[in-house]
Amino acid sequence: MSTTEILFFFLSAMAIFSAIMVLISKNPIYSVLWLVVTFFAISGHYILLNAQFLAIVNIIVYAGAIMVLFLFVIMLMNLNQQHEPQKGLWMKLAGVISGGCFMMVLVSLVRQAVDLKSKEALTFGGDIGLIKNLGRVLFSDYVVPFEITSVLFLSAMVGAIVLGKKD
Amino acid sequence: MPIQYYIYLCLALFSIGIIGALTRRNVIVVFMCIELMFNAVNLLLVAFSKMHLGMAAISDKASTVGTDGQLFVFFIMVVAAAEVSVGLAIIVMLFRNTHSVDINFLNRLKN
Amino acid sequence: MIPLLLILIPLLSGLAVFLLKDSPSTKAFALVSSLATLVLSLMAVFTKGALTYDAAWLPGLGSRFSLLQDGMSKMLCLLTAISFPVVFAATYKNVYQRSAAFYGLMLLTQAGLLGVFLASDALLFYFFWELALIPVYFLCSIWGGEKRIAVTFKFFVYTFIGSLLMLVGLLYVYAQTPDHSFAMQSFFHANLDAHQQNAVFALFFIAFAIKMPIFPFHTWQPDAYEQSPTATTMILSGVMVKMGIFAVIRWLVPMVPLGVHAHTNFVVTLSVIGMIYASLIAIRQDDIKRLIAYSSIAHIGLMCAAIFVQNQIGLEGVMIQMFNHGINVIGLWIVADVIEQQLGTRKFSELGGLAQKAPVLAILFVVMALANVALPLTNAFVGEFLMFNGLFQYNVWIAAIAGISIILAAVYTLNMIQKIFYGNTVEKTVQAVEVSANVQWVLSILVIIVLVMGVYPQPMLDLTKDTVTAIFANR
Amino acid sequence: MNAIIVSTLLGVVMMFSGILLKNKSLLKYIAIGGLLLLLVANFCQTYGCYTIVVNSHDLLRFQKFGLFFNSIAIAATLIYVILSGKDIETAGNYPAEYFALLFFVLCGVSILCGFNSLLMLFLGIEILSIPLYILTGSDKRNLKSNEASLKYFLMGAFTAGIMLMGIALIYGATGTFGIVSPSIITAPNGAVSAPKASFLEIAGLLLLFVSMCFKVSAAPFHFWTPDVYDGAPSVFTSFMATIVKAAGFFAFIRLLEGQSAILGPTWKILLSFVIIATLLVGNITAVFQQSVKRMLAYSSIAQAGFMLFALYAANDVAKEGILLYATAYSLATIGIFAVLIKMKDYTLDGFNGLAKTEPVLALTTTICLLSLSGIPLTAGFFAKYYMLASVIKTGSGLWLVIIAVLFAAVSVYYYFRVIQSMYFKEGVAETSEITGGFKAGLIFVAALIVLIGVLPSVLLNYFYF
Amino acid sequence: MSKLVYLIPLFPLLGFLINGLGRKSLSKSLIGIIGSGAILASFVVSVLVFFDVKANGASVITLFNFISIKSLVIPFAFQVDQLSALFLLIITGVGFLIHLYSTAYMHEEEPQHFGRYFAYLNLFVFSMLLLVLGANYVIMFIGWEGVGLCSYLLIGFWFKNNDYNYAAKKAFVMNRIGDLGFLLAVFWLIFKLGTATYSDVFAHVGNLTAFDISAITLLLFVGAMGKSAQIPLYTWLPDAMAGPTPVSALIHAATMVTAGIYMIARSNILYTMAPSTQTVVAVVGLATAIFAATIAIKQNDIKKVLAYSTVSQLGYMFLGLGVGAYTGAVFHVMTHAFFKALLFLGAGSVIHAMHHEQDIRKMGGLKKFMPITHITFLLACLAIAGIPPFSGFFSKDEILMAALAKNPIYYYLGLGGALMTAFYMFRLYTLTFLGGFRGTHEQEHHLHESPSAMTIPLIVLAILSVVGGWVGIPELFAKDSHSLEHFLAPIFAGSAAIAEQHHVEASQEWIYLIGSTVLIVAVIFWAISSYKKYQPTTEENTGIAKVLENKWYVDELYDTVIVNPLNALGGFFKNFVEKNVIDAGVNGVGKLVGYGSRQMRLLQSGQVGNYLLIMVLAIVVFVLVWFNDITIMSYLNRIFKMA
Repeated sequence: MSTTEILFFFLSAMAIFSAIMVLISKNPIYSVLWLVVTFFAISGHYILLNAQFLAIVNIIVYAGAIMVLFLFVIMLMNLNQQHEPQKGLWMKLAGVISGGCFMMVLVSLVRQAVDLKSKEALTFGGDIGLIKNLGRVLFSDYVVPFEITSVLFLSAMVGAIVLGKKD
Repeated sequence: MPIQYYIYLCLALFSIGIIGALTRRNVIVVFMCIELMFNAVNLLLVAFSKMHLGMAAISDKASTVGTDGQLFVFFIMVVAAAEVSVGLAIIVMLFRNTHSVDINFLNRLKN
Repeated sequence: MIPLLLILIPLLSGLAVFLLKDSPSTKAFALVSSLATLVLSLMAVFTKGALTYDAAWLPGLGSRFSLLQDGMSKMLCLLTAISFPVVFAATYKNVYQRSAAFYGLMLLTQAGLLGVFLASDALLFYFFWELALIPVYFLCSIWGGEKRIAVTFKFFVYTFIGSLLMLVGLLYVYAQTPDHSFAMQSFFHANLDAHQQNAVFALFFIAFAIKMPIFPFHTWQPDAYEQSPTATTMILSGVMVKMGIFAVIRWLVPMVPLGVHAHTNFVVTLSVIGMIYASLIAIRQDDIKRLIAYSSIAHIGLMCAAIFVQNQIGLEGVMIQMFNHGINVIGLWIVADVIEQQLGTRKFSELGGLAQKAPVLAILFVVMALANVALPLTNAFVGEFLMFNGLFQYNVWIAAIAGISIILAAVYTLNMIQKIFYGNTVEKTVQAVEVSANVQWVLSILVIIVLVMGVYPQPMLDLTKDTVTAIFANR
Repeated sequence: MNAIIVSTLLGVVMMFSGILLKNKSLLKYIAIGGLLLLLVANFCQTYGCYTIVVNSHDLLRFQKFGLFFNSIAIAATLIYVILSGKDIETAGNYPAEYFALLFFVLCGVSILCGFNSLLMLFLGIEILSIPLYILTGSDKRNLKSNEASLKYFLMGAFTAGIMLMGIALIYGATGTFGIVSPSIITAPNGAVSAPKASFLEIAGLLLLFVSMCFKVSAAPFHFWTPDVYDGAPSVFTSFMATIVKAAGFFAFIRLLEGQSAILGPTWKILLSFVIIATLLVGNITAVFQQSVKRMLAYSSIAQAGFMLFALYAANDVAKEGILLYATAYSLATIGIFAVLIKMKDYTLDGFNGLAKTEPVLALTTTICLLSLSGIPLTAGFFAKYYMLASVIKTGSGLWLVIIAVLFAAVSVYYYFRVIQSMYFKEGVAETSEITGGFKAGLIFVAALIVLIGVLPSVLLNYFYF
Repeated sequence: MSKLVYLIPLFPLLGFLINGLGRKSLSKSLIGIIGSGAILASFVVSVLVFFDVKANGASVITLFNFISIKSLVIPFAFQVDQLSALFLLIITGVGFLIHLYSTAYMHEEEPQHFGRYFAYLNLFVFSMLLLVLGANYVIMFIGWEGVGLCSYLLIGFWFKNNDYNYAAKKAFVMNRIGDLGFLLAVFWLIFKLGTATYSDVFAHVGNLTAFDISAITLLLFVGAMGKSAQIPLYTWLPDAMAGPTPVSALIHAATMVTAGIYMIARSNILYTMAPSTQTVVAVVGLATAIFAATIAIKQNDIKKVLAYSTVSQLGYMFLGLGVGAYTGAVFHVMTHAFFKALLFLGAGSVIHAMHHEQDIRKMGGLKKFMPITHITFLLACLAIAGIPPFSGFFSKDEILMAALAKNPIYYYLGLGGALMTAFYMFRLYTLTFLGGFRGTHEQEHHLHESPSAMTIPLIVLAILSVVGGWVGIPELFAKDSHSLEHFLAPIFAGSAAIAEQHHVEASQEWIYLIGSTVLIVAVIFWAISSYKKYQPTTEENTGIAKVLENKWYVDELYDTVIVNPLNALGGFFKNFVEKNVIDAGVNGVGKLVGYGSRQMRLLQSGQVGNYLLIMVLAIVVFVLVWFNDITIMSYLNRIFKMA
C-alpha cells in the first residue's frame, strides 16, 4: 500500500466518519464542528490531488467563513441548548433507506461502467490546480461567468439585507 | 488512485448529505447537509478534472485539460457562499417570527 | 361574398349589441340583424351553384379562411337564418335581465353556427365549432333554470371533451395530408390506411356523437334542454344538434370512408338502440321539455343511422330531415315556452284542457306534434320515409326495429297532446288565455313551412342534391 | 449579451434610485422605462446590431430562437410591471430592491436564453433562483411567506446539489461542460455511428433532467410549487409562475435538444411518465381547491405538463410551440394574477358576482381563463394546438395526446369554476381600488390574447429559425 | 274528364280549410252547406269520372313530383281506373249522405266545434280520396295515415272526455302498428324494384322472388290489419265508438276500414302470386269474422254491436280476398257501405231520440215512435243478414261461394258466422224496436222521429241497401248479369290469368244457397222470439257469456302482454338506466376526479422532508427504469446470489 493510498483511505474514512457524525449529532454546534472536520478532510483530498488553490479556498471559505456564519446563527438563536426534536423512526428509516438506495443504484452504475475501469485520477501530479494556472484561465476564458457571479452576490447581498433587516 | 474510489467516496458523502436532509428536523442542520452535498460534488469534480488531465498528460505533458473542472468548483463555492447568506437570512427571519427552526412546523401551506 | 357576410353580420352585430344599453331596442336590433341574415341566406339559396370565399389566414399552418356553401350548407344556413328571427320573435315578450348581453350572445352563437356550416377548412371548422359552444355556455348558465350551472357545465365539459378529441383527430389527419394543409380537399385525400382511419374515425365520431347526441352519450341533453332558457334550447335542439350530423356528412364520411365503413354496423346498431331507448323514456316523461328532448334524441338517432347506412336514398332523407327536424322542434319548443311562461309549469300532471282556453295554440301545436310523428304531408314524413328506406336497404331487421320508434313516437306525442290540451281544465289551466299574436304568427309561419315542405319537398331535395352526389361520386 | 449587461445595470440603477428618490411611486415608471430599454437592447441584438461585444469564449451562444424568447420574457415582464407595478410597491418596505431583484432575475433569464455551457446553466439558474427566494419571503411578517421562502430555498438548494452531481457526472464522462454532446461519433469515412454514451453521462443527464423538472415543476418534483406559489406574495407569484417558469422551460429544451439521440428509447417512456404524472397531479388536484391562488399554482403544474410535450416531440413545431405556449400562458396568468391581487378574498367565493361589480375585470379574467383552458379564439388554443401537433408530427404518442386532451377537459372544470363564480353566482366581490389605467392594461392583455388566438402568425412571423 | 280528377280531393280539402279557418266567423248553416257541398261537388265529379272510366278506361294523372331523387321517383299522381272510380263513388256518395245527416245530428254543438267537426269530416274524406286515388303506394300511404289521423281527431272530437281521448289515441297507435307493416312493404318494393308506382310494380312483379312477394304481401296485410281492424289489431274499432255517431258511420262504411280491402284488391296480382299469404289472409279474415261475431252477441251498446258487426263483416271481405274473390270483396265493401252506413245512421237517429242513451237494454218498442228509422233499420238488418234479394245477400253469397270452391271448411265456418250475424243483428233490432219501452218516462216523453236532414239519408241508404246488390247478381240467376264483375275485370285481369279457377257446380250452389237462406231465416225468428219479451235483469252474466261480454278479455290481454311491459320498460329506462347507469357513469367519472382530487391533495403534506423523500425515491426509480435492462438488475441479482 503506497503512501497515496494510505492517505486516501485515511482522508476518506475521516470524511465519511465526520459526515456521519454531522448527521447523528444531537447538538447542532457539534454538527457544525463535525462538518468543519469533513471539510478539512476534503481539503486534504484536494491537496492529495494537487489542487492547492481549491484546498485553501475550501478551508478559508467553507470551513472558515461559511461554517462560522452557521455557528454565529446557531449561537444567535441560542440553539445550542436546545434538544432538537427528532423525526419519527419511520421517517428516519425511510430517509436512510431512500438515501441508501440512491447510493446503491449509482454505485452499481459506476461498477458497471466499463470505460471507467482503467481510469485513474492523477495524484500529486499536474499543476493545473496551482493558483497561477487557474487565475490565467479564470480571467481569460471564464471572465464572463466570473463577472456574472457579481450579479449573484449583489442579489444575495440585497436579499440578505432585505430579509435580515429588522423593520 | 482509481477514479472509482473517488466516485464511491463522493457518492457516499453525497448520499449522507441526502440522508441528513431527509432525516433531520433542524433547518440549519438540513442546510448543512446540503452544503455537504455540494462538497461531495466539488471533490468529484476535482477528481474528474485530474482524471482527464491524467489521460491527456500521457500524450501532452503541458496539457491544461481539467482546468475547467477546478474552476467550476470555484464557482460552486461562490454560489454556495451566496446561497448560504440568503439561506441564513431566511432562517433568521423565520426564527424571528416563530422562534423555531423545526422543519416539521413548516406546514401552514399544504394540500 | 355571401358566405363571408353570413358570418360577419351576426358576428359584428352580436359584438355591437354588447355595447348597447339594455333597452327594448336591443331586441329590435337583434331581430333586424337576424332578418338581414335570413335575407342573405335566401339569396344564397336562390343562387345557382356552390358559393365560396377564400382568404389567407394562417399561412404557416396551411390553414386558410375558406368558406364553401354548397347545397347542404345553403340549407343549413337557411335553417339557422330562419330559426333565429323565429326564436327572437316568439320570445319577444320574454324579459331578460341584461338583455344586451343575451342578444349579443345569441347572435354570436348564430355566427358560430353559420361558420360551422360554411367552413371548408378543418381548423376553421374547429374554431367555429367551439365558437358556437362558448356563447351557449354563458346563455344557459346565466339565464337558465334552477340547476343551470351544474347542468350547463356538464353539457359544456361533455362537448368539450368531444371537441378536444376531434382536435387530436384533426391534427392527426393534418399530419398525414400530402400538402400539410387543413383544406377540405387535402383532408379528403390524406394518406390514411385502414388502421389509421379507424383511429381517426373514433376521435371524430365521439365528438360528433356527443353533439348529436347518440346513445349513450346523450345524458347531457335532456338536462341541458330542460334548464336552458327556452330561446337557447330552441337553437340547441333546432340547429345545434345538426352540427354533429352535418359534420359527419361533411367531414367524416368523405375523410375516412374505410373507417366509416368499418363502423357502420356498430353505429347503426347504437343509433337504433338509442331510438327505441329514448322513445320508451319519452313515453314515461312528465315534463314537456324532457319529452321533446328525448323525442329529439330518437329522431337524431334515426338520422345518424341513415347516414351510416351509406346509401343515397338515406342520405337524401337525412338532408331534408335536418332542416325539417329543426323547424318542427323549434315549433314544439315555442309552445313549451308559452306554456311555461304562462302557467309556470311544464308538468303534464299539472296541465290539461288547454284546448278550451287556447284553441289556436292547440291547433298549431297539434300540427307541430303531428310533424313530429312524421305524418304524411307534414315535412318530417319525407325525410323519415327516405331515411327508413335507406335503413331498410341496409338491413330489414334493423329497419323493422327502428320502425318501432314510429309507433312509440305516436304514443308519446299523442300522450303529450292529450295531457296538455285535452281533457278538462285543471287548477293551473283555468286561468289560461290564448297566446299572444306574435307567437301565433310565428307558429303559423312554421306550420306553413311544415305543410309546404310536406307537400312539395322537391325544391329542398334539389337543393341538397349536389352534396349527396359529391359524396357518392367520391367512391 | 446586451440583455445580460443592461439588465444588470438596470438592477443597480433601481437600487440607487431607491436611495435617491423621495417619491417611491416613480420607481414603477423607471422600471417600465428600463424594461423598454432592455427590450430595445435585446431587439438590437436579435437583429444583428450588437452594441456591446464581449467574448464569452463560447460559454454563451445567442441564437435567434433564444433571443426571441428573451424578448418575450422581457415583454411579459413589462406587461407584468405595468399591471402590477403598484402592487410591487406595496408588497413590502423595499420596493426599489424588489425592482432591482426583478432585473437580476431577468439577467438570469437572459443567461438561460443563451447558455452554451453547463456552468452558465448553473449560474443562470442560481441567479434566477436566489432573488426569487428573497422575493418569496418579502412579506416578512407573514408566516406563510416565510415558510414558502424557506421551503423554496431548501428544496431549491437540494435540487442544486442534484444538478451539480449531474453536471459532475457528465463532466466525468465527457471532460467538458459544453452542452453539445460530443458522443456522436463520426467515423473517418463519414458514416455516423449510433452515439454511445457511458453510463455516467446518462446518469448525469438523468440527474440534470430531474433538477430541471424541479424548476419547471413537473411531477413528481413539483411539490414545492403549490406551497411556494401560495405562500409568496401574489404579485411575485405571478412573476414566478410565468416568466421564470417559461425561462426554465426554455433552458430545459435547450439542454436536451441535441441529447435525444443518446438518451435512447427509454427516455421517451420516462418522459411520458413524467408528463402524465404532471398532468394528473396538476389537473386533478386543482379540481377541489378553494383558493384561486392555490388553484392557479396547480394549474401551472398542469400547464407545465402540456409544455413538456415540446420536450417529448423535440422538433421545429415544438420549438415554435413552446414560444407560443410561453407567451399565451404568461399573458393569461399575469392577467389573472393582476386581478387576483386586487381581490380582497382569494377564495372562489370571493369572486362571486364580480361580473356585476366590475364587468371589465370579469370579462378580461374570463378571456384569460378561456385562454388557459385552450378554447379557440384565444392564444391558449394555439399554444395547445402546437403542443399536440408537435407530438402527432413525430408519428407516435397518439395515446399520450389523447390522455393530455382528457386532462385538458378536466382543467376546464376548475378554470370554469372561477367563471361560474364571477358570472353566475350571487355575491358582492370586494376589490381594492381599480384605476382606469389598470383596466386599460387588462383590456390590452385580453386583446393581445384574442389577437394571438385569431392570428398567431402575428407572433410567429417574427420568428424564424 | 279524368283530367279533372284532382278536383275530387280538392273540394273536401277546400271545405276543410274554409271550415277550419273560418269556424269562428261562419254560421252553422253555412258551415254545413260548405261541408256537405264540398263532398257533393266531389260526388258529382266522381260520377262524371266514373262514366268517363267506364267509357274510356283507366288513366294516370300526374300532378307533380313528390319526391324525385336519383334512385327513386315518387310522383304525386292519381290513378283513375275502375277500382278507384268505384271507391270514389262509394266514398263521396255515402260520405255526402253522412255529411248531410251530420248537419242535423250535430246541431247542438257550438258553432266553433260544429265548424271543427265538419273540417275534420272533410279532411277525412279528403284523406280517403287520396288513398284511393294515389297512383303509387306512397300516395296511398299518405291517405292511409291521413285517415288514421282523422279518425284520431274525430274519435277524440269531444276532447274534454279523457276516455274518448284514450280511444282516439288507441285508434291512432293501432293504426300506426299496421302502418309500419305497410311502410316496410313499400320499402321492400322500392328496394327490389326501385319504384312504388302501381303500374311499374305490377309490370315488374316477375322480378321479385317468391319470398319477396310473400314478405311484401304479408307486410301489406299487416297494414290492412291495422286499418281494417283484423285480428290482432281490431280492438281500436269498437272503442272508436267514442266519436259522434256519423263519424262511426263514416269510418265503418265509407272510409278507413275499407282501405285495407282496397289496398289488397289494388295489389291483387301480388297476392295472387303469394298463395301462402292468401291463406293467411283468408284464415285471419275468417277468424276475425267469427270472433267478432261472438263478441257482438253479448254486447249491449247499440254502437258496439254494430262495431263488432263491422269487424266481422270486414273479416268476410278478407276471406273473400284470401280466396281470390276480389270482385266479391269489393262488392261486399260496396253493399256493406250502404247497409252499415244505414245501420249507424239509424242507430244515430235512435241515440238522438233517446238523448244519448246507447244501451239497448233501456230501449225497446221504438217502432211506433220512429217509423222511418225503424223501417230503414229493418231493411239494413235484412241486408246484413243476407236475406235475398237485399244487397248483402249477393255480396256475402259471392264470397261464401268462392270460399266453398276453395275449401269447404271456409264455407261452413263462414256460414256459422253469418248465422251469428243474423242472430245478433236481430237481437239488436228486437231489443231496440220491438217489445215495450224500457227507458225512463222522460225519455219516452221526448221520443220523436228525427228531422228530415237525418231521415232523408236514411231513406236513400235504405233504397241502396235494397237494390245495391243487383249490380252483382250471380251467374246462377242470369247469364252476364254480374255487371260489377265486368266493370272491374280489367283490374283483376292479371290475377285471373294466373289464379287457378275453382267453381262450384251450379246444382250444388243452389242447394247451398237455399239451405243457408233457410237457416238464416230460422235464426232470425229465433232471435226475435227470444228477445221480444226481454226484461232487463241485474243478474250478471257468467261463463262464456261473461267472457263474450268482456270481449274475450283481449284488451286486458294486450295491456298485460304489451302495453304494461313497455311502460315498465320505459320506466325502468327512465328511472334506473338513465340515472343509475348512463348518467351515473358520466357523473362517476366526475366523482372519481373529485375523489382523486381529495386524495391527491393529501400527498401535498406540507412537509419538506416528505417532498424531498419522494423526489429521491423518484430519482431512484428513474435510474432503475432507465437502466433496467443492463445494469442495475444484473448487479442486484449478483448481490442476492452472493447472499
